[in-house]
Amino acid sequence: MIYLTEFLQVVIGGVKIGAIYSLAAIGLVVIHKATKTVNFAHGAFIMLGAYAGYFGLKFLPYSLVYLLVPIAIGLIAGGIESGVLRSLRRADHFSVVISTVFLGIAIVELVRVVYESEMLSVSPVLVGRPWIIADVVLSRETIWIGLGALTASAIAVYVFMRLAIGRGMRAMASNPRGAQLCGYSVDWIYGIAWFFGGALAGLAGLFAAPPMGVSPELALATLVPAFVAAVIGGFDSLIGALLGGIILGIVETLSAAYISSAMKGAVTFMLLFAMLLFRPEGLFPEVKRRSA
Amino acid sequence: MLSRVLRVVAPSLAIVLISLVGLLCGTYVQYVICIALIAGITGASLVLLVGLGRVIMLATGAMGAIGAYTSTLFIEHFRFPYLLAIGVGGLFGAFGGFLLAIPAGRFRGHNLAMVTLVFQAIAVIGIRELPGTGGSEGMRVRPVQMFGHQFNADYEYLLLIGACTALLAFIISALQQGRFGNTLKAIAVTEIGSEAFGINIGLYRIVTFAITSGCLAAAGGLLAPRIRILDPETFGILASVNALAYPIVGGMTSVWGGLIGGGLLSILPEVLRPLAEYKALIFAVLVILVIGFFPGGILEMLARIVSIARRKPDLQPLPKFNSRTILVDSSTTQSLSGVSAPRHGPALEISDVSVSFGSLRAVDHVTLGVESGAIHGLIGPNGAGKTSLFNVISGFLPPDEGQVRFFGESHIPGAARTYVARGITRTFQHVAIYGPLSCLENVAIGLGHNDIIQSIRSSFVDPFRDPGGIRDRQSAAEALALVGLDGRRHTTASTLSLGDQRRLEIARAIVSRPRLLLLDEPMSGISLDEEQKLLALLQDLNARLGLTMFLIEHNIRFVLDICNRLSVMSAGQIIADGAPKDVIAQPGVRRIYFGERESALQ
Amino acid sequence: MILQVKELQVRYGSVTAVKGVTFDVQEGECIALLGANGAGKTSTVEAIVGLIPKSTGSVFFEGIDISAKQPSTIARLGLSLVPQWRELFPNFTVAETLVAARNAASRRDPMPESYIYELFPQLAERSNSFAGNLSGGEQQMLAISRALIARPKVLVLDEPSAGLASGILDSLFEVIKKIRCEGVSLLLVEQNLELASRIAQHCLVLSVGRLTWSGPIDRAIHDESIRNAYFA
Amino acid sequence: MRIKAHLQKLSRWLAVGLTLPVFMSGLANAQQQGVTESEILIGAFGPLTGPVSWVGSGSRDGLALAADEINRNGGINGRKIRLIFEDAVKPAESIAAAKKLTEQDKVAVLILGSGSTGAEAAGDYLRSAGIPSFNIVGVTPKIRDPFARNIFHGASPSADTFAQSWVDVILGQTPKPKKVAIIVGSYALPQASLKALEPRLQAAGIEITRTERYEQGDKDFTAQLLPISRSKPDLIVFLGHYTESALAIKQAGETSLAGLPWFVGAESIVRAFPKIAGPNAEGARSTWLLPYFYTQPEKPMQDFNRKWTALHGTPAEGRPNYVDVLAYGDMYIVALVLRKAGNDLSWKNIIEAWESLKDAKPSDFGPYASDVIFPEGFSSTDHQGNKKLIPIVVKDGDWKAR
Repeated sequence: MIYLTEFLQVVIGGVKIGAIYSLAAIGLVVIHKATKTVNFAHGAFIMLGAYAGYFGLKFLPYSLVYLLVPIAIGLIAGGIESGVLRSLRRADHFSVVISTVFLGIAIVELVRVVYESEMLSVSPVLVGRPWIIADVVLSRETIWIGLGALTASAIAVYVFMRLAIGRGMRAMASNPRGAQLCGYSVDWIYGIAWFFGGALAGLAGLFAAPPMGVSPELALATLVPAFVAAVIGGFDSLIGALLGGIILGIVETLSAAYISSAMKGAVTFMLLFAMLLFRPEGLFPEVKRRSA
Repeated sequence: MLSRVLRVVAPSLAIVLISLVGLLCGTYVQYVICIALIAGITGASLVLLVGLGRVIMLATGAMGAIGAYTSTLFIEHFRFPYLLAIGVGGLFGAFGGFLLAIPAGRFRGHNLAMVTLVFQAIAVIGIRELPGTGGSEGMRVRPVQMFGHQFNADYEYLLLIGACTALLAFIISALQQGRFGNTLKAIAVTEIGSEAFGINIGLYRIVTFAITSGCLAAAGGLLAPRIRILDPETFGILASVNALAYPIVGGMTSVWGGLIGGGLLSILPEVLRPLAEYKALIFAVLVILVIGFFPGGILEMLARIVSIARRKPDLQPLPKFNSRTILVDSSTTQSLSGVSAPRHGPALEISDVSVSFGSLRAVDHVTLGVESGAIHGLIGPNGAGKTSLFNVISGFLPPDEGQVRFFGESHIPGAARTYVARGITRTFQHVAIYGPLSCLENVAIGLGHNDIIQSIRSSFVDPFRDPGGIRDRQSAAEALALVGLDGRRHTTASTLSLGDQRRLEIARAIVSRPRLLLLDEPMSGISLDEEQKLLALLQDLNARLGLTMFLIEHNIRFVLDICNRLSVMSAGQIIADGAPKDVIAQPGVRRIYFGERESALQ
Repeated sequence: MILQVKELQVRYGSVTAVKGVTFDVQEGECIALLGANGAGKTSTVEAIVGLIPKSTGSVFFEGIDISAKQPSTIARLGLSLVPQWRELFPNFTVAETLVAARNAASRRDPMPESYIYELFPQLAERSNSFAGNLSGGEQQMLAISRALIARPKVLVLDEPSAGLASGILDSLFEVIKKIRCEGVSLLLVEQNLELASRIAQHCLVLSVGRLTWSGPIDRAIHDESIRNAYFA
Repeated sequence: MRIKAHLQKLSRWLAVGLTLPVFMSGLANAQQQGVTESEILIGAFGPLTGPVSWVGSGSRDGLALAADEINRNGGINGRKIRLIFEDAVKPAESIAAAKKLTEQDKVAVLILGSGSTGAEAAGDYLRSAGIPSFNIVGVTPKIRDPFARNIFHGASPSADTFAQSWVDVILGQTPKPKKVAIIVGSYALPQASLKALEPRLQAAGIEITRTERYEQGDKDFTAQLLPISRSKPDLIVFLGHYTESALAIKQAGETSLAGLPWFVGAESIVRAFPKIAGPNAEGARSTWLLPYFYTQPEKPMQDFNRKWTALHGTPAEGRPNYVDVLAYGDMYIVALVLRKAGNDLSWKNIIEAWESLKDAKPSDFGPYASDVIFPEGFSSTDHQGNKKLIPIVVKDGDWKAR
């Protein structure tokens, strides 16, 4: 049945795009897990990562770029948290969320003003002939991005579950007053959480640059799917973000292939709507305990 | 009366004034004023939903699109007159708001923002795919035809849009400054404090969504002829985000904030023409600065500069009350005590009620009776389960097992909203008054006449003829006089001292002539001398109105003075019940307060 | 003098919960802060460790002015609080809670877990279960261990007896007495006079935000006027 | 190097902003609108922000380059050109910009440097305002009909002319394709081109096997490429922006469609297209509205590149683009019209001079001008300046106009 190979090809296309959505969602979930705020400027950080990757690759080898860019974007995100958002934190949650929306727009417009060009191209890391398995084409780029998403989420899970910093962030998320009594300073933990989220956004930008091109529009193109993937995963679970992204990618590509391309956008939002209505805690809810 | 009318009509007058002044300027400036007025109305309608309702609304563009496309299509295909088409567009928008509000009832914060963004995206995709809307290439809009005359010149459009926006401004201003707006402010400050006085929070949210979306759609309809081509891009997500900035920059608490924010921010690109490339950046940075340093927006800046004198007390001729006469003269108290004449039989029966949180059993098979007309106290150390039991009684916490009956009727658990109508009201440990509202407005809400239709109707009618308003305000003033806050009718509640705030809560709780008053730690944080005054007030109310009272309290001296029945609770169970003097003497009670050794020495 | 509090005032909006409290704690001493509910005990101690903002007044710890310091810095200096309702991390296991608590030790070397499990054998059995699933008594033990593991110089306990059945209280206060002998200065906030008298020698009585009496605890227990003030 | 260019631009705009009110007062007594003894005021607008900012900045810089060159060589009949460029993309902004330039700044001629729905809305206004206007970018029919005496169209032919030229190129392919698949964006410009192209392809007896749509800004085209590969076309037409076509062609290279010939719309004829699309773009065809592609060695093109860099500094990636080139050329067309209209620069006279302009090219104005556009001709019933489109193909990784 020739349609099976086609179906598999669509699914693989969906996995490739889904892996990018997962990468974008993980950083969003990290920041939300520790600070209970959703960073609407996350898409702008991903775009910054892509631009930093484009300029970095002009002077540095891949290995250095994939190391330095996430750190640089992380520092920017941490700086924004301690500089702009810390004073806002005293205000109510409402204005913090809104300020991240306009922060994202400010970053995108700043980049559009400083670097006027239309779209920049970044050549993929793994170059070469794609593998053909039962005439289903598996390009190296798909594998590279899939691997990237897996390693990024592995790093995020390791840091969160094993490292002291991760424990501090989980403690702050679970009970801020109790965490402070254990010597974790709110400002330090929030700064680290935003640095870590920003670094993951930078990494997502690097992986998204070759397939999606480097342009200011990358910000919105990654923010909405990242949010939907995070909601599918349950917004507090890193594994959920990884799987949520893949699921979203596949569902989107299938609906575009078999229904109509306009449906792709609509399906993303229908999925989000359904998740919010029927499973707000997401498919992979973090272990929740009713505290006494 | 006059100053209330003026305050409600002022925004519309301002719009009419601007339009008239606009007639003198050049046609380009007139065009800019039209766009600014429409943006102002968009900001003003968002004040209701974003400012008062605290909803992060990202579907403003979609609502505008519904209004613009619906009105244009009705004019094209069904030959509707322009104003009627705008009205129909508004209705479609209101329906859109209604659809958006149903799921929005369950979400808060960023999830709610995402629900509105979902609506925005689906609406824009829907409009582009619908046949007859010209898709992404846009749809041409014919100039306005009214009374056989075709509008061409800018000044004609300026007058038309000026009149329509003035009307919309009046609607929004009346709602925002009237009973409806007050109720929204109350909900925003304290949801439990509103639920307890019969405010249906879910319904208010849905109606606010519908009204705001209806106005946004009408504004979209007004904009359509001025931009000649309708395309989905004009009403895209960027339009929603920019519109969200209008109430934030202008000031979220009043219709003026929306008008000023919308007007100025829509003129900004014209002023920034020389710096065109940077205008989006400047806009975003400006909003962040306002959120960071002027949370109150331009309004707060103006208020701080002009430091408007505190609101003058209202000079309405209300019948003069003297608190002494109220208590002595039976004729005036007649109207007060008519409803709650003391009847025999138990006012409150708690049978075998249990509640547990995870592994902790907070209330363990409690059975308790409160006689009608009594002042029944419940004491016990921290963590004894008093508050959990109180929340079960006041309908905020459904019990795991057991039954609560009021005056013989069985009680539907959890329906706190129905309590006011059934003559049961409460006060709160951490005073849950409506800070931004005046004392009179706080107590008026206590009356419980808070169903949605009534509050909308009185928002429009009160400033002019206000028949209902007089009776409500009269009984509210009576209640304020009863608790000794007669001179503070128009002071903002948040500026009162704690003692006065407690009095205000009591006034709010008694204005609806309840049969049973539940008091949650009325003395917490109260100074010694204030305690005596509140004690006297509560005793008076119980004696004069035959008002049964059930209270939980830590201050044992106060409990011994006021209560005629006392129960003691420890570790989820009632361990003593009866007259206060002998209950305190029981060894079991002294042990839980002073510990084992002490009773041995006794 | 390891802890000094001068003219401490705490205000929530129009409510002044603590109206100018002054006292100090000597090295190795145990002081009980007594008073009826709503007297302002919790507000006082939470203001001292910085969890809630102070309106006026200053606090000195080992001579350093910690009035403006963050609660996390104060905890790392060695002044740790066991909060009134324990404030544990529900999705942390007992073991992980203790590992997280070592973070407050900063330069001091934290206590080994074995010592904690010795103090509270019940916790040893439950070391892998989630804090949210522990009973009331076990949660209180874990909360105390969390504050203890960083070897604090002053331990503040805010109503350890609250919400616990009387059976558990005896063994709990035995452990607190043992902790006292390790040389840790204690500030015990308690509503129950008898339990407090088992550990503290000196006590302060707080009523409606003001210190109304201070002196040896035995006199406080028998003195009728103090008990009435207590009831005030 | 970029920051300096920005500060320079910033200071120049501030200067314009401040002097404007002063300048306006002096205009009141001019006998014709926008004309004084020493200056002719020309207004223009286009998108400087947002996703299509490359169109607006192309128009602005191209027009400024020509104006500067004309002014340095004595201007038009002794008068210098003063250009005011306003940022606008959406309908509301475009009408506001057009009204400001026409009614407040009182410019003599207005140039539409934008192709979006904004330009259509402004066109609607200009038709009633009557000011001589020059649409140099927009292809959509909405600007062209209903026909207006005061609106002229420059180097960009109409969507129908484009479509006809595409059909000719597609038919000219050897072997002649019989089955064609189309991938088209769901936004304004591609939809307009599709409406013009589809009937002509069917008329030419070519079977359209599949028409696949995609969303603006899409990056992944698996969903579109698959049904197309199943329909076994001889050639694929891609209507949309180069950032989308390049990615689609690159991804097609990794599927069974590799090696199949492609036909792309005008928006894909940019330097970055072959780079992003990679080897599979070799042989991709389109039609081009200018005589040369930027990278071609011919003298006018190289002179233009040199002059552009001299005035605007080292270009960002992708600049100068085709809008820069046609804006430069069309400014010379306006200069020729104004020179021909002589001293009486009333709207009526300008329009008459414009309609009598035949076979005009920049070098007619002065030898220093570079002939980088096709000659343009107008008449009282035909306001379309250029109708000529030549085939262009990707050879050895770059576009080559034949």
